[in-house]
Amino acid sequence: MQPTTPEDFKRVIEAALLAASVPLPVTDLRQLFDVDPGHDFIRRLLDELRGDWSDRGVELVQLASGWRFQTRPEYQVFLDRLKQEKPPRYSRAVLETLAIIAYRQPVTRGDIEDIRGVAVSPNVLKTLESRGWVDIVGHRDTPGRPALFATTRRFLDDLGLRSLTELPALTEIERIMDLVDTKEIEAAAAAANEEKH
Amino acid sequence: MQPTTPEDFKRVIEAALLAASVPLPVTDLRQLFDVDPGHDFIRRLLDELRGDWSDRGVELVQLASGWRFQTRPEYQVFLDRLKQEKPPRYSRAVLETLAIIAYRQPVTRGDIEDIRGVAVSPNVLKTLESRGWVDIVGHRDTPGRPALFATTRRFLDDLGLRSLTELPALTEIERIMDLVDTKEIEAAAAAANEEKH
Amino acid sequence: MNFPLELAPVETVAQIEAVARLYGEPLLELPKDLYIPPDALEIFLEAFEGPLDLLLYLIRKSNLNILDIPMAPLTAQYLVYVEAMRRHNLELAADYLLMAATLLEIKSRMLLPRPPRDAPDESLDPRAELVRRLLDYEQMKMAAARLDALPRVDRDHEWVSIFVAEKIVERLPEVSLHDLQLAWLKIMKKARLTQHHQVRRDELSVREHMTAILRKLSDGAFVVFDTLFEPARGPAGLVVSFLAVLELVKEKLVQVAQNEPFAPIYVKLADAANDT
Repeated sequence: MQPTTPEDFKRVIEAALLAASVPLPVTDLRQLFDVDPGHDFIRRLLDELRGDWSDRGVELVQLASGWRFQTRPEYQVFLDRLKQEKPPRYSRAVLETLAIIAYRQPVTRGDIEDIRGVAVSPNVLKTLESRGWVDIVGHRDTPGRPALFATTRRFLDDLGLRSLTELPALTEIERIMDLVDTKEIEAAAAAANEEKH
Repeated sequence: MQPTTPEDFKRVIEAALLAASVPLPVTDLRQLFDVDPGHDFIRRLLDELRGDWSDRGVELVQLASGWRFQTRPEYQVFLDRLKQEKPPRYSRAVLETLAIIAYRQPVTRGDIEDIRGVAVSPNVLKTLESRGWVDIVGHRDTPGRPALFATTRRFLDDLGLRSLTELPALTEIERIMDLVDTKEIEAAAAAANEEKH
Repeated sequence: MNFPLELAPVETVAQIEAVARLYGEPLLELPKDLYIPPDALEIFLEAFEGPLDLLLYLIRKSNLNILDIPMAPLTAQYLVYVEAMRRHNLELAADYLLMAATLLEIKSRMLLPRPPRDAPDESLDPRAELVRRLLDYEQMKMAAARLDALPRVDRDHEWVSIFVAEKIVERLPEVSLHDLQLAWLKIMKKARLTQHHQVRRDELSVREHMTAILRKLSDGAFVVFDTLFEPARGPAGLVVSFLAVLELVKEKLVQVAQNEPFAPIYVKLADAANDT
């Protein structure tokens, strides 16, 4: 079978994406065909495909490591009824550690402990590592050569992000302090910001 | 979200089937909904859904254990291209035998052995015959009436040749041999082979 | 930032007396809304992720200005908790004790006369480091909540990965012209080294025609000589075909027969002759 019309190509891409167990980048999708139809052509079909699926229970999304079909969050209430087990809920310790790694990466366990003000249990990091969200990207050149943690592509994929720049913006320090006198805040926030940079 | 129209129900069933990792029986699909819409209703929607997907790269099939979406066999050729496996390679004996048959045809097994200086295992010829690249075009009128091997039309097609004359000229190969030291040839051949893998 | 616990008002004097001294600090008064029923304390403290979290709670709860923390009341409140933990034999994490010491130290430094320089430098404020840490932690705490709110696979949606219907097809090796060339090169090299064989240089087109003619004769029947030639191929083609027949005759692969002069010439496979 040789695809000839754009519609033919789209069917192949759709089948590949529906069957894939990982997000597929455009470079992979180009390899589906005997003769490479080129990046722009594939990219255009992906946009069309996304449109084709716009009123379905499944959507085509672009993630950090490529394109993937996923069910729409509105449909989860139905799908949950078929589930035997609930997805894990993460403790605040896990989530805060994840946030620190995501926003401050690469960080050592010591860095995380400094920010949180408490010891980080090895289980917390193990939980994040076994989920594939965090891994060791190197070691800091200080005594003990502590491991440096960073988030993975899988973390971005699983949270529907294309890159770290799509992480939710950090709350502005100014806004945290809406309880106090504004003049003081401005001066102090400026100073605090200064200090941070 | 509360499904009201049959179309709504169909979207939910479709999403569930696309996300499922195992075939889903109708009894499972009935559980998707707050209020059980009944076996017949689901069954009718499944038939509709199967029709909706009839001209796609993916089909809805009914198996003993339930319903599932799967890629159509005709699309395997595309999906296979995404696999990272290295293609298998023929042994040196097979390639050399093929080269001899291609350049010296029609030849007997004895001819091949004379040129290669080693015995040719029957498996080597069987490999080439079953691939449809080589066949017996006659027998030499000598004691034992050995079979004469030649390359086929299929061999030319598979290698993208219109005729045997389009095979790389031997004279050219021999000239290269005259120019370069044999060691260099070996190194170059090894490098070229490396590159292909 | 909302903690579900209902905080009961201050009740008994006994409570106050019990927390009279900690780290040499007299605690004469329990700040409002800090009293926790003893059985709820454990749960309450578990809600905190550490001393910074507890401090932040205290600050926010009392509407304290985080940039100008009144150290005395905050320290007092904090110590009440730490003492409560101690009284309930809760395993008191070292982090909580360390923070208590830090708060007390800051508090005492606040009491010292200001350095002679007039300019109140931010960095000279004993509280600066604590404030920085609190703000830093609060920012990460909020970031964690936002990350948790992002739609996440398995919880808010699921991946689609349907079954791939696969016929098990044997994957055949691919051979390129380059492979053939290399194979030939090896043969040639070996032949040269052994000098056993003189590999002739034949015109491939002749060899190709030899195969074609053998195929035509493959059913063993006699074929009229003329039909082996295709005039459409031009003189060169005819010559090649003729050379192919001659080569086949020379290699005894075909038999040529002519019953009488000028009669049609017939060609058949040499081995086929034996069969008849």
